[in-house]
This record gives sequence, structure tokens and C-alpha cells, in this order.
Amino acid sequence: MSHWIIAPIVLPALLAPFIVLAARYHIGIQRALSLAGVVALVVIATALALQASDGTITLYRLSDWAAPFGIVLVADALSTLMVLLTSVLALFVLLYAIGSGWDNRGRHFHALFQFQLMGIIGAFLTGDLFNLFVFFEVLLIASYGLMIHAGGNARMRAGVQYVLFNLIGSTLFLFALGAIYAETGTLNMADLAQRVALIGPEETVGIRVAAVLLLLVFAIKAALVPLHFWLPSSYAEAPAPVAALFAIMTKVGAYAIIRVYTLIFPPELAATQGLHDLWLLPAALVSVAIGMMGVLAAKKLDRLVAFAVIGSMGMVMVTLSLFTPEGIAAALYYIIHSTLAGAALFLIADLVRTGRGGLDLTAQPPMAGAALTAGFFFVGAIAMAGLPPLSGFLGKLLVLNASFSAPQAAWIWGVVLVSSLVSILGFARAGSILFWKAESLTLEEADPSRSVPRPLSYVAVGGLIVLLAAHTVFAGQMHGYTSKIAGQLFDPAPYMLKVLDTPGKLSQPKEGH
Amino acid sequence: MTFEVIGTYATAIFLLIGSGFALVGVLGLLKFNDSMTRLHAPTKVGTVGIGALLLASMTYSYVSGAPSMHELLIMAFLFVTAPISANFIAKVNIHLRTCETPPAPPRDDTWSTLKAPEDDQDLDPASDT
Amino acid sequence: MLGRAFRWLMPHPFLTLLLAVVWIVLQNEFSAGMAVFGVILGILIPWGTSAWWPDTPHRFRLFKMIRYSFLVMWDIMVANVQVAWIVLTVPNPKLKPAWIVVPLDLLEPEAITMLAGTITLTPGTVSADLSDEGHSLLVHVLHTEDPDAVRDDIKSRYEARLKEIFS
Amino acid sequence: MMSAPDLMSLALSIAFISLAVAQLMCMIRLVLGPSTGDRILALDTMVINALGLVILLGIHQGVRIYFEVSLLIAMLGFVSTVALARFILRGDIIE
Amino acid sequence: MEFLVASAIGILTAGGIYLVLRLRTFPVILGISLLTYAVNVFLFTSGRLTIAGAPILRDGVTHYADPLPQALVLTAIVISFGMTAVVVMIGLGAFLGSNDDHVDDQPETETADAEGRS
Amino acid sequence: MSLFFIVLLPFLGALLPGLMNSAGRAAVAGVTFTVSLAAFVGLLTNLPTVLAGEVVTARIDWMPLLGLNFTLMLDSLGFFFAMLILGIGLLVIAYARHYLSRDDNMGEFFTYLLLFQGAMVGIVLSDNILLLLVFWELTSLSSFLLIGYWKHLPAGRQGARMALTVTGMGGLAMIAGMLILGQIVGSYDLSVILQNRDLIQADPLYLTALLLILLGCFTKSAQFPFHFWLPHAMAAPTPVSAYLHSATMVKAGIFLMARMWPVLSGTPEWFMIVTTAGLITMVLGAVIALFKHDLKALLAFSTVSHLGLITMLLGTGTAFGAMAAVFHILNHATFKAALFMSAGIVDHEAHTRDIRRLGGLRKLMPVTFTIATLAALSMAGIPLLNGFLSKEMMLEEAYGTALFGVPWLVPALATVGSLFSAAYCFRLIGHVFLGPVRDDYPATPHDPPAGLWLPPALLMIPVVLIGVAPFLAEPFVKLVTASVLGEAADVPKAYFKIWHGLVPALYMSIAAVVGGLLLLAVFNPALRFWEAAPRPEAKTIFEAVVEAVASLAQKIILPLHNGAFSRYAAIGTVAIIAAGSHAFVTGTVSAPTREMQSVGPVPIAGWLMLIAATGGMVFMHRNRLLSLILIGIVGLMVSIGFVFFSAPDLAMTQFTVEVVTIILMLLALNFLPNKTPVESSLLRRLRDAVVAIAGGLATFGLAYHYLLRDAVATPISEFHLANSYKGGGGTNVVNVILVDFRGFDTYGEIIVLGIAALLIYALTETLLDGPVRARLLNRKPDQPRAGDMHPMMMVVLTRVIMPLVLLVGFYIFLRGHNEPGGGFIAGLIVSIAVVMQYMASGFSWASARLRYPYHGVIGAGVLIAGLTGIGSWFVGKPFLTSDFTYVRIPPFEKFELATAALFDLGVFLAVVGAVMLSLESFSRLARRAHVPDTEHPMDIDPSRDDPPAEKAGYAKEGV
Ligand code: NA
Ligand code: NA
Repeated sequence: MSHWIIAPIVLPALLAPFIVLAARYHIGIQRALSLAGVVALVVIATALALQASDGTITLYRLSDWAAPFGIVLVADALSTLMVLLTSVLALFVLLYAIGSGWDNRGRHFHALFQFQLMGIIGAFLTGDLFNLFVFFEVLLIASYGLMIHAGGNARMRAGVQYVLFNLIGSTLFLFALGAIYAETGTLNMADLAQRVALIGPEETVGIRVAAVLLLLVFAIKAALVPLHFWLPSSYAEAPAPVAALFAIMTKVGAYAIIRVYTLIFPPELAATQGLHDLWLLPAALVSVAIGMMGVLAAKKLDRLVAFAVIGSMGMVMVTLSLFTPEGIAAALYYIIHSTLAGAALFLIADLVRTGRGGLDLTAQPPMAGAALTAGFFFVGAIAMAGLPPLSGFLGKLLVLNASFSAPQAAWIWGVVLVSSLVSILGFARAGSILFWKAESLTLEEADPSRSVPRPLSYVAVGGLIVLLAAHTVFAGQMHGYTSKIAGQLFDPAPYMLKVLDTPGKLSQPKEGH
Repeated sequence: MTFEVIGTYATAIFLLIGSGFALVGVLGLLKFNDSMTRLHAPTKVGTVGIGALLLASMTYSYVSGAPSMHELLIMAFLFVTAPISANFIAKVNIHLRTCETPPAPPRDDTWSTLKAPEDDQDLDPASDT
Repeated sequence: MLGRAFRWLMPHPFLTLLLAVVWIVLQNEFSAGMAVFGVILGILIPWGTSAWWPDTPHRFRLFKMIRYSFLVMWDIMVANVQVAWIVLTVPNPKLKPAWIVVPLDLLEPEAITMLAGTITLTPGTVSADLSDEGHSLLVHVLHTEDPDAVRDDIKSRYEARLKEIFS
Repeated sequence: MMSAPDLMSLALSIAFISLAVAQLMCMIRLVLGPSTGDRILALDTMVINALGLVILLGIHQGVRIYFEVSLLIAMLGFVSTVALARFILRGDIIE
Repeated sequence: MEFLVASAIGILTAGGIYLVLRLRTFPVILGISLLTYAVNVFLFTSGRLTIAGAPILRDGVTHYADPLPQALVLTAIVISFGMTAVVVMIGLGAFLGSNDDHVDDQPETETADAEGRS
Repeated sequence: MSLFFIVLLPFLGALLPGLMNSAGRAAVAGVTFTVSLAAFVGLLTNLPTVLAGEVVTARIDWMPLLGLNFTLMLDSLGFFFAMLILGIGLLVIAYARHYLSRDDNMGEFFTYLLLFQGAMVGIVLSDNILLLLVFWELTSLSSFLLIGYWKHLPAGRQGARMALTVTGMGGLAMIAGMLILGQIVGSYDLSVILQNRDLIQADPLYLTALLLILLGCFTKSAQFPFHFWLPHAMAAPTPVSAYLHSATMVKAGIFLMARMWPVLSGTPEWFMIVTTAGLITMVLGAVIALFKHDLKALLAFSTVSHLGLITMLLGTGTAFGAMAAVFHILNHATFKAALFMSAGIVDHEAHTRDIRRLGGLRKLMPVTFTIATLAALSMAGIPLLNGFLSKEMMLEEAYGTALFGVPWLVPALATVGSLFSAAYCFRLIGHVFLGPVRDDYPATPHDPPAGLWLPPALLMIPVVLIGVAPFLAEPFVKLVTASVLGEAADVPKAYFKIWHGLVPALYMSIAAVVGGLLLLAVFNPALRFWEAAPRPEAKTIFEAVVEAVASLAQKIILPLHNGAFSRYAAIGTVAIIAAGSHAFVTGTVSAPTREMQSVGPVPIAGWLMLIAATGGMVFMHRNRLLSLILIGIVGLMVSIGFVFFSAPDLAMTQFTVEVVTIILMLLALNFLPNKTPVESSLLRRLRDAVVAIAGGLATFGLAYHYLLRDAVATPISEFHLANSYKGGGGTNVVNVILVDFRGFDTYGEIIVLGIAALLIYALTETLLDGPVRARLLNRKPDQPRAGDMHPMMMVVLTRVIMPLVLLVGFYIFLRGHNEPGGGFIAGLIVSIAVVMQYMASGFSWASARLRYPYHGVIGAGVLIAGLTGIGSWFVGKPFLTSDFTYVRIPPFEKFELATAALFDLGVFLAVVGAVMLSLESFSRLARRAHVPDTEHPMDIDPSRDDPPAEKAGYAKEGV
């Protein structure tokens, strides 16, 4: 049995305590270990993604118990893609954290960072719904630690709200899990898919509520309006590299929705008809609108980016809510884009903070290291606002194209396009204030805390920009791959067969499926 | 009468004694109108009440054929911890002045609880909490 | 030399004994293996926590202690009936609670604690506080006509015996 | 005279009810207070009564698996009493 | 019995929600704790209610409570304990920093922060 | 040269000037020119093919599934525009080299310019409408950068944003239009789309697509009512104005209309919209231009007007109109670029562009005068210059066009437009160059060096040449027209010539020129009338709209996200309840399948207690200590409930967690206020109560629903019960699930705990390193404190109790696999034991004697658990696979050795470490600097203060 699937979970999970134990007082060793771990993670994730790219589904039975009795990890094209995205993002974020010195402004950054990765990757790989909850909690609690890393009043206050909101979310998750187990007697996703199909038309209340509660849980993660309120101030107040890493966290919610609502509650399932199709799309559209309006309304750059993340998650959810192969393919393409772009923008905001001393969108003297920062900002803004030639534009085309034949196409197109314009306005205003208006002021008024960002910081941001460019240049291949993934998701039989027909300790495959 | 029957009767009686004492203890807690007197009832009566229930349990364990000495431990723990609880609650009462102020000790200056740190002499004990 | 090694190994021999006994009772059935295991734990645990119990009374008479325990247990039973009677019959206005101060002859914390515990567990009395130098014990009595008698009773019935145990 | 099992089940019922009533009475004292000392005392008493309930359940169900629970309550129940009292006395419960 | 348990869940939830909607961190955290109780019981009941059937295997016994929800709840209790500790600490940190335990951002502290931040 | 290179060269070359800044201005301009020239030459290499009427294509797949591919085609229309773009580009580059001052960052400028050039070439060569959109938006972006090039000028920044907003809006509309078009046809390839005129025009979405695409074209080409952005873009450096805003970018809309002409035109909708917009733009632009005093603004509005003219021509939908449009595009590009450059020269030399401050330049700068006059006369439609020819064709086309059924409307307006056009041309010549030389120019103007005047002068060659010999242009224009028309119509037969005879167009033309002269004669009164007339200022309106949008956004977003968690939570809760209830009420319910179990007095009492405690918390939550006591009772009752319902493990966990939680909360409450003030209004409390009750009812309903029904299939826990002993080696199924069946959950769970502790520790460190430290050091207790920190009774009894509790913890740990208990509970018990020690003797005394660093304990626990998991790899089993065996070592009985126990040990250690590290961190916050470390375990110890005689016999140990 190959153990590589679990490696991306176990590696950070062992590395983190090791860092705590052995390198608690040595930032240099922490950095080296952390970086080595993430590099290894990228390598492993790449290998896993390659392995899954031809449609191979690999199963890993924890404790050797077969599904559904034990917990299984499932590596298919979707989960490995997300793992790869996470690790690659983590690499650049970590470089930035080291380069900017953020990691040394509080304790245990690297341990928490590794745990955070463990949680995120575990959430992508697990095939068990309760185990998903556990990994959600791991990633959440690590995120709490990272969010308040380095302290400060505003961050702490935002941290309280962030934690409280997510505690409500966790509670909701448990309610959903209770309902699911009560209704079906199982927790394994593939098994759930089979059992949910057994539910007759005369008794749908329980499973419907469970399906909706689960969706709401994931919607909180995905920052879907009106469950998005936790996001703006927590992402804005979080240390930049943390906010950048958080760009993947909203995607965990999107991922979970994709997984659960193609596998367990597919659109054609009779018992859960008329649920999410009723309000998921409107909520997603409102998210797009709120996000993009927020970009225009924001008075600080970090909040602007946070709202852009909400908007881009809205875009993802708009396409997801179609629950068609085209929609999922577009959503996946957009997820990759928005992760990279969101992360890049958070880091760029930190370059601005470093070079300028603050993030208020008011005219201030030119920042240190303006030229490169401005260039990065321009590219990041183009990507995020969905202007050509970058992946944001291509993603937007995919979204619009996928929704053409939807009954609500007019709404989708209208909201997406108008919001785009609003966000363009917002980004243009911000860029103009930060980089142009500054030229009309003299340096004497500058914030004394301004300093030139370190080269490694630029390298990290540049790396993300290059990835965005690659996502654009190889858009055809990427979209082809996400379409393939969507195809795999809409044909869940091989997945279920793999999960449920692999024998384990003391159990043989069940008969009759 | 067999051993079982006697044991069962004993168990029943222990049960009645235990629960009776427990109830009376709480009755005291409810009835008395002073914090210190209230403290007497449950700390002792309750302890013995539960002790009787434990005896019942032990007796019953012999009756039902799975003899057990465990309960002794529970009793021991209760008897060791009850004085600490009572002591602390009494100190709380003295500290909060919710009871009659005790007479001064003959040899020493004051009671340890009343010897407030100099830092917070200006805080009025009865005002808060 | 041997004594010091013994002290190092078993800083509180009675605690070791107690732990071994408790371990055996926990198992609910006696077996040689468990007894040995209990002794091992009885040595290991005090050894691991000895830093928190730095000094120990130099003398402790176990048999007198056992006799004392039986006395106290009897008193507890009697006391409970009395107190229950008071609770059930004496109306609040007729209740005569009182503070009494017990001057202490005992010096060892272990001894004083045992006295205070005994007082709390027995007839209508609760040990409430210690004086700031530790020379007097404050006791609250639930219902008494003669506080001084209670005080004398405590001193003669319990404190005297404890003095013997700890000397 | 009642048969042993009958008396046993009657005694058990009486015990259950007594303890249940005792718990409710504690609750009343807890809500009434008036002082924090009374409330802590009520909580302490409730913990001990809960221990009694667990023992009764053990007798009632004829199973011995609740021993660990009872032991735990007996052993640790007083800790929260002490903590609460220390809070009143000192503010900082670990200083 | 089922009605009692279900209504207990409902009442715990209601109390929890009400406290979560309060304005200071402390009651909000207590509210979350109540919600946690509610959801733990809820999750527990997903194995239905079994009296006198603890899932400790005994020879000849076939009547057992569903052990799985118990294990799940145990995990949930532990996790929520960790979460509670964390939120209490962060809440405390926020209070110590600004001497204000409002859970909502206060308009004046916001501006003060903006000025105070470098 | 491959089309790819022509498009990509400017993009790739764009990197060079930006990077070469240090190499000097000449080098920068030189490399830019070279790049541009290379592309131009590359284009010319394709001329023979184009002239042969063939289409050059190139294709690389980009996103084939979407239909967005890098597909290029070069036909004569594309060639025509590409030639304009690259040709005029070369001139502009040369001109800019001299125009920009030494303070300007030339590398940046040329980088943007080349980006723009590439995008523009991309538009005209795209054979895929999605690719075209990419380039289309790129022109908006690069023009944004170019307009805002002079960053310090507010006008530049505003103009740039306005241009971006308006053209961006159009671009977004066009995205929609193009996507619809592609969906109708089933392909986004232009060559395919152009074959499907009937399909498109019959589709119900045709009008929508048309409107959206036209919106894009009109905004880009500054057609009414989107014309206002163009004059503000004039804040850009003049080369930019000349290049983007007269020659190229603004023609992109025209280009697209021409490109799509075969499939979009010819319908009444097209005719009405396009002609009307063009006509209005033409007249309005001309009128406004006449009264502009800024030379560049005048030219800008004249551009608007001419673009309107071309639009109108395309709108008529006739082949002749299309041909006239093509011809005018060519002519306009030549004379307008020259005019802009001349204006730039004037500005450059006289340091002003204000016509009122100019005049008499004819003598001072004769070369410029000649160029500008020729160009202006051409624009005015004076014979023998190229402008005359296309304007005649326009008037002829207008003469034959009836709009709204009124035959004279179009000709009349076209004449009026031409009249004003002539007037402003004459004004330009008259008021700038003619008249007396003044002595108050901001700077004394001279003719500039050749580098500046040569580019416009070169443009005069086609102006005059075509004007004199129109047949020279005819084949080319017809060739281009043919590709505009596609298969929709045939190229008109008409010949290009100066004299057509006494046709109506001639009269209209004469009327325009004469009228123009007359209008200039009465310019001053006309100006006064114009300035007195009320007219909406487009810029003001635009800014008001943008401002309104921005302030609307702020009004919606900022108050909504003002950090009011209580509202966030309320909204979230209501949303959750609503969605859940909706799912509930839309589902179906059948009869219960389970019996309701009977209730005795004890459960009812327990229930009452729970309710009372919960109610107490709600009503008395302001007393924080009381609410802690109450939540303790809730926890106690829940524990008892777990006992009642056969869950001893849960009961133990719940109870111990409860104790630790209370300790934790008390530690925090020490710092927090002890009371919660009343702050929310009655109404708000009522609202919250309603939300809370709704939530309670919802969970009640759900729980009650499934408690009375069975799961749809046998729960998987049947398997756990059946195989717990056989496969997991334990009889406590809950524990076997925790350490074996679902050990991975537990692994995650201890990691959560570990992280929690690390976080708490890290936060404590951060707080103690920061400004909070001082506050903590100076903190006064908020409540009075009693004496006797470490009461003797507690200390002494703890010495006995703690080892006992540790023993029990060990017992619970060992038995966990088979009886209630396990590593987690044991860990909590041990933690509480240590906490007891802390509470007895205080933090400093107890922790000074502590031998185990909690970080290490957590790390060790997590590592042991993880390594136990990995251990199974070595026997070829998956992570965490358990194994067990029974061994016998005398004198012990047979006992079980299980890897699960090792895993449980990891759990145990992690729990102990985590709980202790958290509590320790809390306590560290409370340590005040001036409080000395306690040196004794208890405060009062008579044996210490006055030792008895036999004191010497005391054994001192430890420390
Ligand atoms: Na007593
Ligand atoms: Na306080």
C-alpha cells in the first residue's frame, strides 16, 4: 500500500510538533524546517496530482478499516489539485513570511503554519464527513493562531469576532453531522451517497435539513453573503502572509460544496429537490455585488482586497450553483485564479504597508519601492478585477459562458458584468491614490516607519504573479483539466466503487452495488 | 432468610437512610437564614447521605454476586475533600461579611481571611461580587 | 546511607502505602500482580511529585491514627443524626449559632489540618479559618447553648489525640 | 412486611425522588443566593447529590460501569468549588 | 423521554443563541458554550436514546447504545474545549489591549486604532 | 512575417524600454522605434497576399473548450487598420522622442505605448471575438496608463479613470454581446460568425447582442452619449492624444462596427441606432469643438464629430456608406494625427494651448503653420485635400438617407455638422496662426527641430496626394471596403474623383464652407450666446454618477460591515434558521417508526434543572460569576444525562472538561469586569429572544423528528460493536472507535488541543511583550482580596489528594480500552491534579518545582501519536493500524499490549500538556512584577514560624 496520500497530512503534522520541541527558540532552524517541509509538500502534491491526473482514484484506509467503518482518504483529480494548489501557495506565502520577517513578530508562526497546512490538506483529502469536521477544526484553530499572530488591538478585536463566528459555524457543522448520522447511520461520503439515494419520497424532511445545514456550513467557510461577515475584518487585520494563506481557506468551503453536492446530494436527487437551487444563486450574486461594491467602498487597501476575495468567492459560487459540468469546470478554474490573485494582492498590500507605513486610501507621499510595488499592484488588480489578459478575465468568460443557458442567465450576466465595472472603478481609484496621487506630495510628510520591502518579499509576490501568468498562458490546459475533473465528479460511480469495494480489516466489500 | 434477602433489605434501608439524609441536608441549605449555618447542613449531612448510598451500593454488589469495594474509595475521597470545600466557603462568607464577624483570635492579630493585602485596603469587600 | 537512599526512593512511606492500598481497591479484586504494581506506583508517584511536598512530619503513629479514625467515624454518625434533628425540628429563630475560637497547641500543618477536618466532619461544627499566625482555629457551631464547652470538647477529644499521633 | 425486591424497588424510587427533589431545592438556593458563598455551596451540594444519583443509577441498572464516573465526581467535584471560592477570595485562583 | 431530550436541546439552543447575541464577549462565550452543550446532546441523540446499555462489551449482552455518536461527541467536546480556551484567551487579549470587552467594534476605538497604528 | 510576431512584437518589445531607462533617451526611443518598425515591416511582408484578396491566418489553441483561441487573420480591413496603427505609431514614437521632457520617465512611456500598440494590432488582427475582447480591454488598460502618465496632474488621473470607466463599461457590455453572438452561432471565430448573418439576425437575442456590442463600440469611439471622456483624456501627453485619441484607439469602435458590418448591419435596429448616434455625435461634437479654447480640446471634439460621421456612414447600412466610411477613416487618420502633433508643437513652443492667448504664429513658426493649415483645410473639406473627398461622399450618402421617415433630416444635419466643422477648422487657422504677432506668449514660439515637425509633415503627403489624385487611394479603399462588406454586399462601382458634377453634395459642401466662414465672422457673439446657453456638462454628470455609485457603495457596505458582531451573528442565525426551516417545511414527513420511551421523575427533575439553569443564565447573565456557576450546573446535568443514557465515557469527559473550563473562565474573569452592563434596548432584547426561540424550536423539531425514527439503513456502528474486541482488542467500543476505528479523528483532535495551547502561549508572550505588559504590571485588583493566599488546609490535603488523583488517572488510562476511561480523560484528570497543586500553593511556587516543560509534553504527545501511526507503515499497514497481543510476565497476570495504548499515551500527553500550558499561560498574565515569588507552599505554618523543640528532626526534601 502506498502511503504517499497521507504524507501531505502527516508531514506537517510531525514537522510542527518537532519545530515546537526542537526549534522553539531558533527562528533560523524553524524557517529552514518549515521551508523544507513546504518544498517537500509541493513535490509530494505534484506527484499525487500527476498520479490522479489520468482519472486514477487512490484510496487510503486509515487504521486499515474499510469504508464506511473507518476513515478513508481519497485522492482523485479534484482533491489532489486542491492539495497541489495549497502547497504551492504555501511555498510563496512562506517565502514572503520569511522575507518580510512577519514570522518572527510573534511565537510559533511556523508550527501554526504547518498545522494550518495539515488541516487544509486533510480537509481536501478526507472521504469522511466527520473527519472533514475535524480537519476544519484543525485548520480553523491554526488560523486563529495565525490570525492574531503578532498581536495588536485591532487584530485582537477582529480575532475575537473571527473566532466567535467560526465557533457558530462549527456548531452548525455538528448539527448537520448529527442530522446526517441520525438519518443515514453513516459518515462516509460514498456510503452516504448510496444511503441518501435510499431515502424515499415520503420521508425527506430530515435529509433535506441535513443537506441545507451542511451547505450553510460550507457557505460560511466560503464567505457567502449573508454568512460572510467574518471575513472582511479578519482578513484585513490578519498579518499579510496569513491573509494570503487564508485565500485558500474560503476555497475549502467551495471544495466541500463541490464534493458533497456532486457526490452525496447531486442535483438530480429527488429528496433534496428545490433547495439550494432556490437561494444559492441569489446569495452568490449578492456576494459578487457586495464584494465588488466593497472594493469601491473600502477605505483601506487590506479591506479592499478582503472584499475582492468575497466577490471572487461569489463568482465561484455563482458558477457552482449551476451544478453543471461546465459550471464546475469554470468554478475550479476560477478557484485557482482567485486563490493566487487574492494571495498576491494581500502580499502586495503588505508591500504597500511596508513602503508607505499605512494602508489608508488617502494621498500620502510616494512609498518606498514604489515602482515594483505599483507594477505588482497593477497586475494583481487586473487579475482580480477580471480584466484581460489575465486569468480573471478568462475565468469570467468561463463563468458567463457556463451560465449562458441557465434560466437566470440575465441576472448572472448583469450582476457579474456590472460588478466587474464597479470593481474596476474601485481598483483604479485605489491604484491612482496609492501610486499616482502620491507623486503630487513631498517626501517630508512621509510616515517614519516606511521602509523598502526586502528582495525576498518581492520574489514571493513575483512568484505568485508568475503563477497567475502561467494560469493564463496555460488556461487551455488548466480548463481542460478542470473540465475533466468536473466530468469525474458527475460520474461518481468509480469513486464510490473504489471507496466502498476495497476490503479492509475484518470486512469484505458489501454485496449488491 | 437467605443472605441475598438480608442483603436486599439492608440495601433498601441504606438507600432510604442515605437519600433521607441527603434530602435533610439540602433542606437545611434551603431553610436556614444565615450563610454560615447553611454551610453546616449539606457539608456533613450530604456526605453521610451519600456514604449510606455507597454502602447500599456495596451491599447490593454482594447481593448481586459481583462484590465490590470500590465505593470505599469514593467515600474516602468525599470525606477528604468535604472539609476543604467547607473551609473555603466559610472563608468566602467571612470575606464577604455575609455572616456575623467572628471574634478576634486570642494570640494572633486577626483571622487570616480578614488580613487583606495592603494594596486593596481601599476596596470595600461588600461592594462587589 | 541506606536510610537516605530509602528517603530518596520513598519520601513519604505512608503515602506509598496508601497509594498501594488504593490501587488494590481500585482493581476491585486482589491479586499479587496488582499488589506489586500498586507498590511500584506507590513509589513512582510520590517520587515524581515529591518536590511539591518538601517536608514531612518526622513522626506519625499509624495505629493511633487508625483508632482515632474509628472514633471520628462514630462521631460523624452521631453528629449527623443530631444535625438532621436540628434541621428538622429547630425553627430558625430558636437556632443558636456561634463562633468559637480554639487556641491551638498543635504546630504541624498536617496535624492542624487533620483537626480542622475532623471538626468539619463532626457535631454541628465547621472549621472556618485559621488566625494569621496559625495559633487559633475559628470554628462555627450550628447550635449550642455553651460555646466554651464545645471548645473544650474539641481540645480534649481531638486535639489531644492528634498531639499523640504527631509526636 | 414487604418482600425484599419490592422494598428494594420502593426504596430506590424514594431515593431517586428524594435526590431529584434535593437537586431542585439546591437549585432554588442557588438562584436565591443571596450571597455568592451560598451559591457556591449550592453548587457543591448539587455535585455531591449528582454523585448520589449516579450511584443510584448504578444500583438501578445493575451495572458497575458508573464507578469511574462516581469516582471522578467525588475526586474532582470539589475543585470547582475551591476555584470559585478562590476567585471570590483572591480574584486570581492560581497565584 | 424523547420529547424531554429534544426540548432540552431546543432550550439550550435558544439560551445559547440569546447569549450569543449579547454585546460583551463574556456572555457571548457563555452562549457559545450553551450552544456547544446543545449540539453535543443533539449529536449524541443521533444514536437514539438507550437506557442501561453502555457500549462496553459484556458476554451475553446484546443491548448496547450506539457507540459511534458517543465517540463523535467525545471528539466534539474536546475540540470545543480547545476552542473555548482559545476564544477566552483572545477575548482576554482584546480586552487587555483596549480595556473594552464589547464584542462589537466601537466607533471611537476604531478611530483610535487607526491613529494608533503605524 | 507570421501574424503572431506582428502582434507579439510590440508586447515583447514593451519590456525593453522600461528596462533600458538607464541607457538614455535616445536608446529607449530607438529601441521602441525599432520594435515598431519591425512589426510594420512584418505587416508589409503580408501586403502582396492581402492585395491578392487573400486572407492570411494563424492559429494557436488557447482555451479550445471555451472557444477562445489565438486565432489571427489578416484581410484588407485588418491590414488597413494595422498599417494605420503601426505607421502612425512610428511617427508618434519619433515625435514623442522630442516631445517628452527630461523629467519624464521615457522608458515607462514607451513601454505603455508599445503595450497599447500591441493591443491595438491584436484587435484588428483577431479572428476570434473573445481574443478580440482580450485586446480590446487591453487597449483600455494601456490607455489608462498613458492618460495617467503624468501622475502628478489631477486632471490626468481623473481623465484616466474616466476613460477606463467608460470604455471599461463598454468593454464589459461587449463581452456579453460577443458571448451571445458566439452562443448564437456556436463559435467564437469571427470567420465563422461572419458567415451566419441570417442566423444571427433571426435570433431573438440579436437586438440584445447588437445593443451590447454597440455599447462597446460607442464608448470606445466616443459616440454620443459617451463622448465626454475623450476631451478629458487630453490631459495625456500630446503624442498619446495624437496616437490613441485620434488615430487609433477611438477607431477601434469604428473598426469593430466595420468588422461586424456584414452580420449586424442592414436591420432597422442597426440603422436607427447607429445612424442616430453618429449623426448626433457629428453635430454635437462639431458645435462643442467650435467653442473650445483649448487647442487639444477643440481637436478632441472634432475627433468626436468625425467619428460620429464615420459611424453614421456605417449606420446607413449601404455599401456606399461603408466605402465612404473606410475612405474617411483613412483621411481622418492622416490629417487629425498631423493636427494633434501640430497642436503639440504649439503647446511645446508657446507653452500654452489656449487659442485666446495665441494668434499670429504664422510668422513665427511657418513650417508648423503650413502643416496645420493644410491639415485643417483638409478637415474642413476644402477641395484638393483628402478630407474633401470623403466628406463629399458622406454628404452624398446623407442625401439619400431618410431617418424616421423624414428625408431631409439626415442631409440637413450632415450639412450643419459640416458647417460647424468648417467653422472650427477656420477658427484654428485664423485664431492660432493668422492675425498679428503678439508679445504676450508664455514663451516665444519658434519652429521646432525637424524631429518634431517631420512626422506631421510626412502625413501631409497622403493628405495632398490623395486630395489631388484620389484614384491613387481608390483600389486600396475598395479593397478594404470589400472586406468590410464581406458577402453581405458588393463593392460600389463609383469612382473616386474630385469633380462629380453639380450634385446635391456639392451644394451642401459649399453651404458648409461658406456657412463656416460666416459663422467664424460672428464668432464672438456666437460664443457669448453659447456660453450663456444652459447645457449639461457631461463631465459633471459623469462624476456625479460615479460619486453617487461610490457613495452608494459606501453607504451600503460600510455600515453593513461596521464590525458589529452581534448583528453579524443575528443575521447569520436568522439566515440559517430560515434556510433550515425552509428545507423542513418543503419536505415530507411520515409516521414515527420508534416508540416514545417512558419518563420517570428523575429525568423530569434533571430536565427541570437544566431548564432552570439555562433560564437562569439567560436572565442573570449580567452577574458573570453566577452565570459561570449556572453553566457548571448545565454541564453537570448534561453529564448526568450522559450517564443516564449509557454513555459513561462521555459523562466523565463532560464532567472533567467542565471543571477545567470553569477554572479557565475564572482565570479570565479575574481580568474582566465581573458584571455585564445593560446596554441593549428592550426592543433589541425582544428581537434576540425571538431569534433565539426560533432557533430553539428549529433544533427541537429536528431532534424530535429523528428521535422517533430509525436511520434509513443499519448504522455503521453495528460493525464497530461486532468487531471492537476481535479487531481492536478492546471491550470499550467508544474507546476502540476513538483510538482505532476513527483514530485519525482523535489524531486531529489532539492536534487541535495542541494548537490551542500553542496559540494561547504565543498570545500570552505577545501580550507580555507588548504595551499590555505595563498595564498588567500596574493592574489593581478590581475586587477586594482576602488574606491567606495559600490556606494550610488546602495545601496539606492536596499533598495527599494529588498523588491519589494521579493514581486514579493512571488507572483510568490503563483501563480505557476495556472500561470507561482512556487517554483523554486520564489526561484531564492529571491536569486537574496539577491544577489542584497550583491552586493550593500558587503558580510561582508550584511551577518553580515543575520538572516537565509543557511544550515538550504536547510535542511529545503529538509526536508519539503520529509515530505510532507511522509505525504501522513498517509492517505494511496503513497509518494508525493497530495491533495487540497478550503477554504474561510474572508476577503480573496476563495483560494486553496494544499499539492503541501507545497512541492513547500520545493523546494523554497532548491533553496534559495542552491543558497545563493553557492554564499556565493564563496565570502568567496575572503575575504582577511587585509580587515576590512565594517561597513557602503555604502562608501560615506555625511549625515554620516558631519551630518546636524537635524541629531538627524534620526532613527537608526536594527543591
Ligand atoms: Na463538625
Ligand atoms: Na474580574
